[in-house]
Amino acid sequence: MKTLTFSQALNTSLRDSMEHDAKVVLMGEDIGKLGGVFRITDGLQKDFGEHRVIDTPLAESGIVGAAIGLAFRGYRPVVEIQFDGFVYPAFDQIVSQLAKMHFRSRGNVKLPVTIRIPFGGGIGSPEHHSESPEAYFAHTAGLRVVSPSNPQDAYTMLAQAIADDDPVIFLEPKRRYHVRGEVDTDLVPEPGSLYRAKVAREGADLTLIAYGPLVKTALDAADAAAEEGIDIEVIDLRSIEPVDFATLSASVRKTGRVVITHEAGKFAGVGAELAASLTERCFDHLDHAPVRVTGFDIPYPPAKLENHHLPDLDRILDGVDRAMRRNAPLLGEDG
Amino acid sequence: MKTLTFSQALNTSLRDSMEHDAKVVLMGEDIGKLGGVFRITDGLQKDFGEHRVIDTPLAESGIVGAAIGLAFRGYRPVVEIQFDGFVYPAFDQIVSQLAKMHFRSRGNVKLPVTIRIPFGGGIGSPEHHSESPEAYFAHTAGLRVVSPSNPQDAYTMLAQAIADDDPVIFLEPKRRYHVRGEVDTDLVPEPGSLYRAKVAREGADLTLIAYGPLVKTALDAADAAAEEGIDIEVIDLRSIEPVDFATLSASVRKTGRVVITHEAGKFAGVGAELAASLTERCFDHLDHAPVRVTGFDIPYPPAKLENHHLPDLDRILDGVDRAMRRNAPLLGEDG
Amino acid sequence: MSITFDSSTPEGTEDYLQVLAPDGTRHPCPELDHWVEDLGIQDLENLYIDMACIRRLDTEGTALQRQGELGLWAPLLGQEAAQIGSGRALEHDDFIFPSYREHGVAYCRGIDPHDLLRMWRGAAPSGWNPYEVNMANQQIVIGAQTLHAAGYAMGLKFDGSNAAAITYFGDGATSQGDVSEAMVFAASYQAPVVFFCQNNHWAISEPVTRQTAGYIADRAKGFGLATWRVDGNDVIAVLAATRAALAHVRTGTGPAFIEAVTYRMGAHTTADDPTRYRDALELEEWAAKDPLDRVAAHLDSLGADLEALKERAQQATDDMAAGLREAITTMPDPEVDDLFAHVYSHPHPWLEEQRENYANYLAGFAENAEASK
Amino acid sequence: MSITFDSSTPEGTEDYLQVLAPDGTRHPCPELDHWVEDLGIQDLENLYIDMACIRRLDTEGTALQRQGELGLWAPLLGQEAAQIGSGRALEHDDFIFPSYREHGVAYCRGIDPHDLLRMWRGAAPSGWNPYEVNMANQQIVIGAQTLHAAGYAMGLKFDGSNAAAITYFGDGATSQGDVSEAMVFAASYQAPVVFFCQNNHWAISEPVTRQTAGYIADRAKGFGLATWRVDGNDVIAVLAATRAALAHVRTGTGPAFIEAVTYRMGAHTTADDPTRYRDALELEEWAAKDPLDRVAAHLDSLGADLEALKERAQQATDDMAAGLREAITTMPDPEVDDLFAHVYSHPHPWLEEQRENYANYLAGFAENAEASK
Ligand SMILES: Cc1ncc(C[n+]2csc(CCOP(=O)(O)OP(=O)(O)O)c2C)c(N)n1
Ligand SMILES: Cc1ncc(C[n+]2csc(CCOP(=O)(O)OP(=O)(O)O)c2C)c(N)n1
Ligand SMILES: [Mg+2]
Ligand SMILES: [Mg+2]
Repeated sequence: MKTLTFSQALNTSLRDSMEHDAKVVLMGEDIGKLGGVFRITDGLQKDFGEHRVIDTPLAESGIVGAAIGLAFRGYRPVVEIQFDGFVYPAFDQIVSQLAKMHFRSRGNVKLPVTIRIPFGGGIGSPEHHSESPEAYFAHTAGLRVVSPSNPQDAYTMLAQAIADDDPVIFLEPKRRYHVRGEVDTDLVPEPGSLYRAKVAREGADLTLIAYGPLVKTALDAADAAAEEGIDIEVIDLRSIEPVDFATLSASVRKTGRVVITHEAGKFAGVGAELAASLTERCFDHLDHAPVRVTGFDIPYPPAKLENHHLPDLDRILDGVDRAMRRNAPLLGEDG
Repeated sequence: MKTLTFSQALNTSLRDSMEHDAKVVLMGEDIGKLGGVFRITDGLQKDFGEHRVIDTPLAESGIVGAAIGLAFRGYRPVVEIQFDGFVYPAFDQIVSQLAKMHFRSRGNVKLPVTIRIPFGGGIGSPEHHSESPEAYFAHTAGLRVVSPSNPQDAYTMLAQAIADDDPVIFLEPKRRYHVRGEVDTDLVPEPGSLYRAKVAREGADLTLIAYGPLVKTALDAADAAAEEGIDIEVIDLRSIEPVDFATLSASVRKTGRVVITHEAGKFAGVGAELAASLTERCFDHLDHAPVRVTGFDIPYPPAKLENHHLPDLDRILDGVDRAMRRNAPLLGEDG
Repeated sequence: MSITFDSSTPEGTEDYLQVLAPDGTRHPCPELDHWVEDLGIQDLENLYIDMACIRRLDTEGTALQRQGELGLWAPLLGQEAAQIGSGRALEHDDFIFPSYREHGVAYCRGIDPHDLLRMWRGAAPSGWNPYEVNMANQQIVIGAQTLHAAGYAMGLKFDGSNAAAITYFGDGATSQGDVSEAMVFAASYQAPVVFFCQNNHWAISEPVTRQTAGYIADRAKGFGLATWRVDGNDVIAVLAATRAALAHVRTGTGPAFIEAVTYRMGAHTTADDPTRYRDALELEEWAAKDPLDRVAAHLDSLGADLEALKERAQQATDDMAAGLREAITTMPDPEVDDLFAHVYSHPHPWLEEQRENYANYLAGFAENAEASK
Repeated sequence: MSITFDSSTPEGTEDYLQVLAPDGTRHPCPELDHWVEDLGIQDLENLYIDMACIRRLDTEGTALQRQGELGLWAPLLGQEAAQIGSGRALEHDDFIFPSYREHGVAYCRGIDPHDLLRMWRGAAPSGWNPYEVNMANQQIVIGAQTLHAAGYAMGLKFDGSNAAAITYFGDGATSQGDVSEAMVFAASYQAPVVFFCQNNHWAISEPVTRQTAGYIADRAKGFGLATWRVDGNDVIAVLAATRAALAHVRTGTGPAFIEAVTYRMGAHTTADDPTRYRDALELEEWAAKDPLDRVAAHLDSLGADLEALKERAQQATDDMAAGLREAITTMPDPEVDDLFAHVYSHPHPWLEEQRENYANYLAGFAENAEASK
């Protein structure tokens, strides 16, 4: 067991995967000498050389397209997209190539490409640096999409994503990079566990679903609610695609109430799918419609307004109040 | 009143908009002499010249980016993307530029760009020619997304989209291009009507929501259900973003049952939002969870399998049976 | 045996390298001759037969589409020299990233007729297993494959392999950002990849002048690529340039680019009607530059037995046609399960649910039909 | 009055056009001289003061970020000549599509300090109204703005306007597909747009050699653009080349490209630490090529009153600094309603709902706080 920050856990995980498998190569802008703008690849080029830690030209479609070519050749590329908002130039290569190649080639071509994206807001950045693009990828058949919420998961899930034969979009909650936690690097994860949700806190009254950056906020909200006598079960989704509906449904059947939270906009976001699917799967157990507490349906706002945009403890509690059908004095989300 | 095919209605609408406003220019691949691969712009270059009907280089990001520049200069570009699957190279320009410029410029820069996309399947094409990308755009704040289902709407809604000061993604159900219908080109639409849903058939037992290509299928399904004594209300969504929740909620409050159908994959599709929102808005009126009848969550399959993939009358009826909690012998969708 | 040639000044050559004039006279080409010194009459005859075969393949493809056996076909008529010349320059280990029109290159790889037609029939998303023939499946998104080739070639370089990658694309594709980015990547890592552009003068209805005012080859030079602009209807020139380009990239000093100037004699695809946008005169002009005729004329001038050659060609093309017909008549329709089979490489729980539910739905349907008999 | 110059051979000039050597000697440059014939001492002094002002602007920006007044700042130190030389060549009607680093160009447009800083403070998504100053808001997505410039210039051409568009971007941006596509579009329609590339040698931590082995300017030539490669630290050369390029594009015969070879003396942004990836020696080398020093030296050699000039500069830069400080201290924080205000240009029913609900939520919060007092 070591105490590592979230970013150190990622760095260690990359290092271990590279040591374990010579076909693992890293690609991205500024990931070499600089170690990436978030230093996630710090020191790796020095130790593994320029052919394993590849500073690329400034072109995201090129990066993902070249990664696909490397995967064709038997490599296992791990791509870093510098910020969430810069993944869109690569969208065509991700959606029409990376996601579809296995299907297109009738299973002959596997593309074990991992695309790491520091995502989400809360760090006071200008436009394009705080996006939450997960719904685009989750809606795209052929991709798997995961997001760790703590250093241990950061370590384990990244190693699992890299080892996975399917393309994986790996979303890193950038505002949690500095969070510290215990990390067991010897842990041998169960096969398939990458795609399992985790009950991060047990509770009887209401199921609160979060992923990535908001898991911590959700846990804080659950603590606060406990003081008011509401016993919240917090689920860390971990895998956004596939969603672990078994774990989610079991919780909802128990509690009868659901609140879902994410930073991304509400309309046709991942929360919509969770709400719709859980309604389908657990309709007779529901005491209230699933409640979504999300970012607004607006372009990511300037830094001085982001605290209004991002769901926080109070807005989550407001959602909880509505799901409990309490005569909530606070009415934050549209119903 | 004229009898026009869906594509003639679009062609006439473009012509009328161009005559009405000299700033309207068309841009796209092969839209000039060829009149577009679907002939929607047939004859327009001959009549309006090469500067109003602009054959572009083969580069979709370029097309949308240049359209943005033209809009900056006061033009009102109408872009044709040749097929749905070829819009992704333009994704960055659409999502990070077109959608966000009005917000970025604090309302100073309006980008009245219409992006026409022939979308959906059913025409026996190879890969990338049958996609339904609407959820990507609907999830993107700053865009408006509409889809007509019949020649009259094709005519009217396209004119309205072009006249709108916001960017509009205009999805044309390509397999309905040959459908004929009465078109009143003198009709003066009510302001804002572009974003209103239409009750295409009244009914008391269940609300069936469709848009674009599946409206016809939905109406057929309603006729078939009527023979079995189920009175279905069919709603043609028309506008996917914004959704006209007022019309939808009114219907659902009346019927208590909802089936939503689209060709796109189910996971995090537009149907998820409709199901989640209608559950939020009408929970106490619902007798059953909203049912989604959609394409599978797979890359669009080869032509010989597309009839399995696309929701048809039988699959919609199966969904209706489930929503009615009939002991349905057919169980098609996952619940 | 090597062939001697007429050393008179080439006539009517354009701004590209040519070895064999349209009338079949061979003239010196210092840049290319070295690369085809080894070519004997036999080799030329084989190239001729190859071109005849893929022309027949193309005719059959078009016919099969007309008969409703294929959903679509993209003709290669007129581009036989570009595809055979380059395809025959490749080593087995070289890896090909094609677009959708390279049936001739696929033929060079010995791809089975079933596998060639499967995709065009709409029976499967693609045909062959890329790793069995070292050729990726067709690419429909214009230009996307060029990046895959660049990445693959980076891998070759990291591996210390002597193989090369080659990617095919059209004149229209040169406008796509991906193609420019592919050149940037290839140049930046000096990756062993040949960019092979078939400038067939049209991107559906748009003439090449819509994509570029100058030469496509010059654009590649600007990206720092070693560049050849060749007569794409001259199979010897194409073979030579491709060999030269491959040799260049194998040195590890950087990628190469070939612009093969040719012409799409047919429609863009069977869904296209080129009379709407192009001149019959242009077609005639290019018919006079036919890639097969000039090889036949040249072989004639060398005293080859043309009659025997044409007989051999007839036999080979008839065999080809028979194989294609047989493939179509024996090709099974896809299974419903193919919808779900390869979306992921390992199970995905709720997609599995969709598969099962749909199977149950179909089974219920069948039961119902049974019951109502 | 026009200035005469030393006609000795330029020393140490690289493969670019230069008018003013780093030591301040002016030498002949047949390609450029014509374009700056009109420049008198007064003009040179003004250029010097402009450069001093934007250098000060930059110093202040960096300082304000350190003090927490700005969220971020992108320094332009070292690129004063490139920005002033080009900015001062523009006519009022010419429209600018910048990246995020062109504070100097914004200064040339007379943009108000509030408007310059608003975005960097995190108080608004952007600053000025583009139509008031004929300059688009900053662009953060690398290369995206070049297409907007191409499209805008197509519009200028359709309108028969005599104005031009100009777009700024970096060396790193040249790898982006959008920039290549922008050149394709501009060339295809002969649109009056100048592509102005500030090759400051670095894209964050990546040297320009990662993006291209050859000259960036050569890449533009391959796309058929009229191209100038100039010493980007020589304000006269930049001014001349930009005038030449603008004159060229105004003829309607096609777009132009300028590679201004310069150097980013500071960090990429205030969030960056360049010591991790670059050599102090390189910095020293470039410090010797300072854009301001050479103008001062040149003016000195012309007998200008340097002391008076520096005093004027001091006054101007102090005014500039005071204006910036004042702007920051008086800048209001954004309103909650700004979140929703400009997402669409006309009402959007359920976004309106979100706005109202959130307002109610906040009001409830305030009430609660009130109640619990
Ligand atoms: C990204 C993308 N945009 C548009 C299309 C539609 N399309 C198919 S082929 C084609 C023209 C291609 O021309 P070229 O590159 O010259 O190749 P050729 O067909 O002549 O072989 C177009 C526009 C596509 N397949 N992909
Ligand atoms: C599409 C995109 N990818 C990545 C980034 C992150 N990024 C910001 S600036 C920069 C380097 C730009 O270098 P260059 O074009 O040379 O301009 P300079 O910063 O030197 O002025 C990068 C990679 C971005 N803003 N946009
Ligand atoms: Mg072509
Ligand atoms: Mg730079």
